[in-house]
Amino acid sequence: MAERTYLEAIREGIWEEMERDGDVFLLGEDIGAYGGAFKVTAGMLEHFGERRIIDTPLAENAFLGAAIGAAIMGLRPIVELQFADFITTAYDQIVNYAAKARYRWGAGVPMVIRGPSGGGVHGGPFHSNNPEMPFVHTPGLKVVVPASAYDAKGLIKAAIRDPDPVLYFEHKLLYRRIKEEIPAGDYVVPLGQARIARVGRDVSVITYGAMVFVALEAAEVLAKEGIEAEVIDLRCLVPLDEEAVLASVRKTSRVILLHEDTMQGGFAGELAGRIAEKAFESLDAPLMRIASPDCPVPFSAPLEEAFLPNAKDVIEAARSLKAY
Amino acid sequence: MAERTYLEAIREGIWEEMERDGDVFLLGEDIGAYGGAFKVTAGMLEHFGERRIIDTPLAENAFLGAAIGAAIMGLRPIVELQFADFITTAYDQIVNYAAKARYRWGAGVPMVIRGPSGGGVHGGPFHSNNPEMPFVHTPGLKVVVPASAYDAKGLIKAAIRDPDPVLYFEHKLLYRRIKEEIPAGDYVVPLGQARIARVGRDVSVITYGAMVFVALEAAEVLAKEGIEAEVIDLRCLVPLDEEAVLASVRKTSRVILLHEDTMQGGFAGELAGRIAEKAFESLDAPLMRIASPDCPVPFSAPLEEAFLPNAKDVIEAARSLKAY
Amino acid sequence: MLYSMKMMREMEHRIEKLYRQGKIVGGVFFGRGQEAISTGSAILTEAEDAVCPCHRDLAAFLIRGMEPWVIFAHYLGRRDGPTRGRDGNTHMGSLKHRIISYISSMAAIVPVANGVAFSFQYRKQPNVVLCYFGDGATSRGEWHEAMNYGAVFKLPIVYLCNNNKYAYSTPTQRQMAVAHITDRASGYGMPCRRVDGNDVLAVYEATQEAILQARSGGGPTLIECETFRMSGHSAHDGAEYVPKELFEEWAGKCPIARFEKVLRERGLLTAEEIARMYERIAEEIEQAVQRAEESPFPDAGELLDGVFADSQAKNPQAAASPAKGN
Amino acid sequence: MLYSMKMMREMEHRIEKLYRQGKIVGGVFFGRGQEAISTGSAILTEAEDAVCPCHRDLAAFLIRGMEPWVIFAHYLGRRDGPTRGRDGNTHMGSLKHRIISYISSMAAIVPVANGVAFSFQYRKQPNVVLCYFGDGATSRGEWHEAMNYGAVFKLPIVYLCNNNKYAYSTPTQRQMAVAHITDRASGYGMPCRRVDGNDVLAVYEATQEAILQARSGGGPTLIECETFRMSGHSAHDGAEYVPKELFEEWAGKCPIARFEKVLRERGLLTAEEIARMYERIAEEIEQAVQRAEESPFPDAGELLDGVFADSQAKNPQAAASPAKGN
Ligand SMILES: Cc1ncc(C[n+]2csc(CCOP(=O)(O)OP(=O)(O)O)c2C)c(N)n1
Ligand SMILES: Cc1ncc(C[n+]2csc(CCOP(=O)(O)OP(=O)(O)O)c2C)c(N)n1
Ligand SMILES: [Mg+2]
Ligand SMILES: [Mg+2]
Repeated sequence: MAERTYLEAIREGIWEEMERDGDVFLLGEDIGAYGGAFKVTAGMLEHFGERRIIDTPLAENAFLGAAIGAAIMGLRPIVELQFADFITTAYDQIVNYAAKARYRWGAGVPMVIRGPSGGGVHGGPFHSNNPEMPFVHTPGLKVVVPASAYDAKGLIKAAIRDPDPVLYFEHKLLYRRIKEEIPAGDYVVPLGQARIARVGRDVSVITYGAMVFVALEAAEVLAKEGIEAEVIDLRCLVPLDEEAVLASVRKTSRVILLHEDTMQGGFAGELAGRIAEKAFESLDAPLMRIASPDCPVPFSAPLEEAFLPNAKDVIEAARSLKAY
Repeated sequence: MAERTYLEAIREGIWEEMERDGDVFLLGEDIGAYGGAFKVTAGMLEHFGERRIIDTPLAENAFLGAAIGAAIMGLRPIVELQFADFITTAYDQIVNYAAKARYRWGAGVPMVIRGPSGGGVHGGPFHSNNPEMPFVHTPGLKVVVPASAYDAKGLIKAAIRDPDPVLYFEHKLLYRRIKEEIPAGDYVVPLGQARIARVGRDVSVITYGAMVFVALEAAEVLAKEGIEAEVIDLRCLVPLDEEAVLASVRKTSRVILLHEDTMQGGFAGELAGRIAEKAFESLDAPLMRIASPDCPVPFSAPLEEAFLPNAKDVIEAARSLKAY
Repeated sequence: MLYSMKMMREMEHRIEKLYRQGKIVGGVFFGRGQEAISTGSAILTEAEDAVCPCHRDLAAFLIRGMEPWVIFAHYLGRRDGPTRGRDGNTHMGSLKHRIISYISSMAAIVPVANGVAFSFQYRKQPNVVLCYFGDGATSRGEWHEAMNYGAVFKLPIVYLCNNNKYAYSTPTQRQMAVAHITDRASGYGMPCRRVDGNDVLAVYEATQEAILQARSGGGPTLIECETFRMSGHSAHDGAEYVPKELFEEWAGKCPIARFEKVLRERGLLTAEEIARMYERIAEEIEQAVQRAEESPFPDAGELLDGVFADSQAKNPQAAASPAKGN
Repeated sequence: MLYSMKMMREMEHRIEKLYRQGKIVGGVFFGRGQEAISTGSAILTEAEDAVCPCHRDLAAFLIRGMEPWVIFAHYLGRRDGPTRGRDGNTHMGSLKHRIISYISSMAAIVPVANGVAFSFQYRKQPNVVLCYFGDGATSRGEWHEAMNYGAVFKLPIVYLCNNNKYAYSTPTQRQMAVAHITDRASGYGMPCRRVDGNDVLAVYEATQEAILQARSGGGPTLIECETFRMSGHSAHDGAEYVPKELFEEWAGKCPIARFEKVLRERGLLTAEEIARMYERIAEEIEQAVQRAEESPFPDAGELLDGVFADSQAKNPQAAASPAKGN
């Protein structure tokens, strides 16, 4: 066991995979000498050399496309986006090339696209986004959203080994804020398995990413009031561990769907659809969705604070569900 | 009144708005002499001239960006995408520039982005897409999905006059397949008002676009079995006429959410979220979502047929809800 | 090369006929008059090289070994096509043949082709990629990003632009304010060549030189092949916007007739031999169409196969994996 | 012009200080050493012209009339900034001042700037747009699409590239295989100029000529201003990857010191007058910061205002609508 931050866990996972498999290499902006905007790749250029740690021109289509071509030929590229927000600039390559190649002509695209997402650091409208939904909605892509250092390492390894294109969205607020004891060597967290972050019987809070901590914070408070919240950390949005979700719903009969991404068309809707189809009988109260309101992520501290869902929101929702 | 196809209704709506307002102009590929890939703009170059009907280079970022800049200066651009699928190539301009400008610095972007979407014509994975969801999920954008000639004309006019960026997704299967008597002159269908396409009391089918016809076809059959389906044509996804949806749900207590777009992360989820939050008490049975399965739109006829939702799917769902 | 060009020409005629008969659905595109480009270049590839053809490069598929009946099966949406009916017209790819499928978004293949070239560089394999696109595609940003990227990393790739003077209905002078695609190469620091794209030998020579350079680590070349689209944009486009004289002018430059003449003049083939070759082609095509029409349609039960690896069925027409673990 | 350059320099120093004090949050970018570029060009704009500054062009905001206190209020996330606290650092725009805000995606502003120029052309107004971007941004596809588009339509726009030798940590020779940004202009068929970007008069002259051409319907020009980024990429970047000698070399080329010298040598300003101007600037800045700090933070209740037009509150700092119906 070794103590690692979330960021270090990601680095360690990539590092070990690069040691293990010579076909794994990195592409991105300023990931070499500079070690990346958030220093996830610090030290890698020195260790692995320019052949495998590649600083690219400022051209997301060019390097994402290059990664796709290399992956089709059997290499295992990992692409860093300096901010996950910029994924919008290479959107077509991802949803039309990478996602459809296997289905269309059997060409697998084993690549990982990773980068810092999420708000809470005053990044404003272009550096705080949660870009998961368009990719969740694109058949052929997998979407991973780790919330702990343990998962960050185990999931990046699973993502690198996966035969299909995986989007791996790191939450920048967690990079240095969480630190855990994690196993020193090789382990994998399989894609598509949710985690019960806290066991409870009264209400299920189904969430992912940084919001797991908001849910846990709320659960602490609720426990003192005698409301035992179960917190489900989805870990992957695609493939989704639907069974884990439904099992928790059947157990608690009261459900809060929580995410940092904005509400309309957000993942809570997808969960609501599945639950209302498949666990309708188990529900004792309306579903409640908690998400950021439908506006761009604002910069100024009081606005961003009002924007992001917080423990208070969850606590109030749980109380009202309990009282229902 | 005059008989018009869906396509003619769109053309007429644009034409009248261009006559009315000299600030309205068109940008796109092959829309001039050629009249557009589907001939929506046929005759416009001759009538309005090169100043207002502008053939662009094959560069969606360039012409969408140009439309945004012109709109910021108060012009009223309408951009044609040759196929709505290609919206993926200018994604960043839309979701980061157009959608956020007003919120960020008060700069309104009164523009319309329109183009043929949807399947059923053997267009394959790149010419059959229903691209609405990422835009539904982007605060600051409006999304219009007309299903009738009447609405096609009334909604394109509302979209052109709207002060915000509007995505107007035409369904290419309807272009020449539907023909209606519509009012000859000026009328507007306001954005954000759903339409009851058929009144019923037993089950609500909430849908939009070409699937309205699938729902109506199913309703005919169901009526013979004594099941009266109410068909709600949403017309706009943003702004959504939530009241109309909830009213129908309260009336029928049984709900089918139907769309042609793929299931995971599709609009049915958003509807499910709203209904399970706000009309939970009214529901007498699980929600049922019917949508295309999660794969790219296949080309070959038997595959595409299996892919697209059809009346049989709706009929079976309605029967099972009725029996619940 | 005459065989490939003629085969391409005649197959496309046959495809058009099947389309008009309603047997091929969707849309179809032809490289009529442009056969010299994919032929004169792809013919130079070695087994482990790769090609990224676009929608007017049918000869590249043939030269890389994709059989005519498989191609017809593809157009007809049958299970034996390289996409098993998932995609249509020129959207074909096959790992086995090292044919990397383009996608509809024009020029999106160019960054991907770079990645294929990169894999050769990374693995120190002496191979090259031929990447094809049209004049209109060079207006797109991805094209620019990819050209720059290829030059910066000196990738083993040859970029082949067919300048057929139109992008759909839009003539090149409305696509760009320069006269030639090659005017753009100077912005990337890569060599360029402009050749008569209707002269298969000129295409051959320019590509040969570019391949040599790419194989020896000298990086990419941009080759502009001047040609003309002797059809509408797709089979449903009558091309009324093209001045008649242009069609007439370019009809006189038919790459097949020209190469026939060269072969006859140099005494390499007699008129008779050519006629026999053409007969054989006609026969082969009829057999191929027949075999393709015997291929079954895909079954609705296959609909979800291969969205992800764990549900992928084997496809003998395309599936040979180029490397471990893929 | 000396005033603008010095004001920009000192405001950015003050912004850095506020950032280090934790009063400004997020990230901040400086145009240190590059002040001559936005100054020598924006100074030429007329009231109805428009500018599209990027993240190292603070002087363009000042010259267009955005008041220093408003700018500080913006950086501090206050309600009186032109974005009312919705956005930070150099993401400022104001219709009133005809300053079109860039967005973070590098070069995404260039197509939009074309659209602003198009509106002048469409309305037959004799105005021009100045559009700014960095060397790294020219690797992006949108830049290419926009340059081509501007040339094809002969838009009234001037493209100003600050080539400060780095894109974040990446030196230009890793961004491109050519020596100069101007090498690219030939691919678009537009004239280009390369000037010493640390010489405000050189920037002025080149821009003047380009504006003249644009106003008279002659279309766009690409101007490359050679300069150097005398800071890290942003305030949290120590720029260890930049060789010390480069900083030393370029410190000797400070555009402010150089212009001071010119003014003194030509007898236009005495050393004393300059010193007094600088004192005045220092005072103005302190007053501006004070006024900005008095501006309230936005209220949480405003969060959803202005996502759409029907919920938009009036903002006196930016809201003047340029035309009817917007
Ligand atoms: C991004 C994108 N926009 C629009 C289209 C529609 N489209 C298909 S082919 C074509 C013209 C292509 O012209 P060119 O690159 O010159 O190739 P050609 O057809 O002439 O061989 C257009 C506009 C597309 N496929 N992709
Ligand atoms: C599309 C995109 N990718 C990545 C980034 C992250 N980023 C911000 S500034 C920058 C470097 C910009 O370099 P350049 O254009 O030369 O401008 P400079 O900062 O040197 O003035 C990068 C990579 C971005 N803003 N946009
Ligand atoms: Mg062409
Ligand atoms: Mg730079």
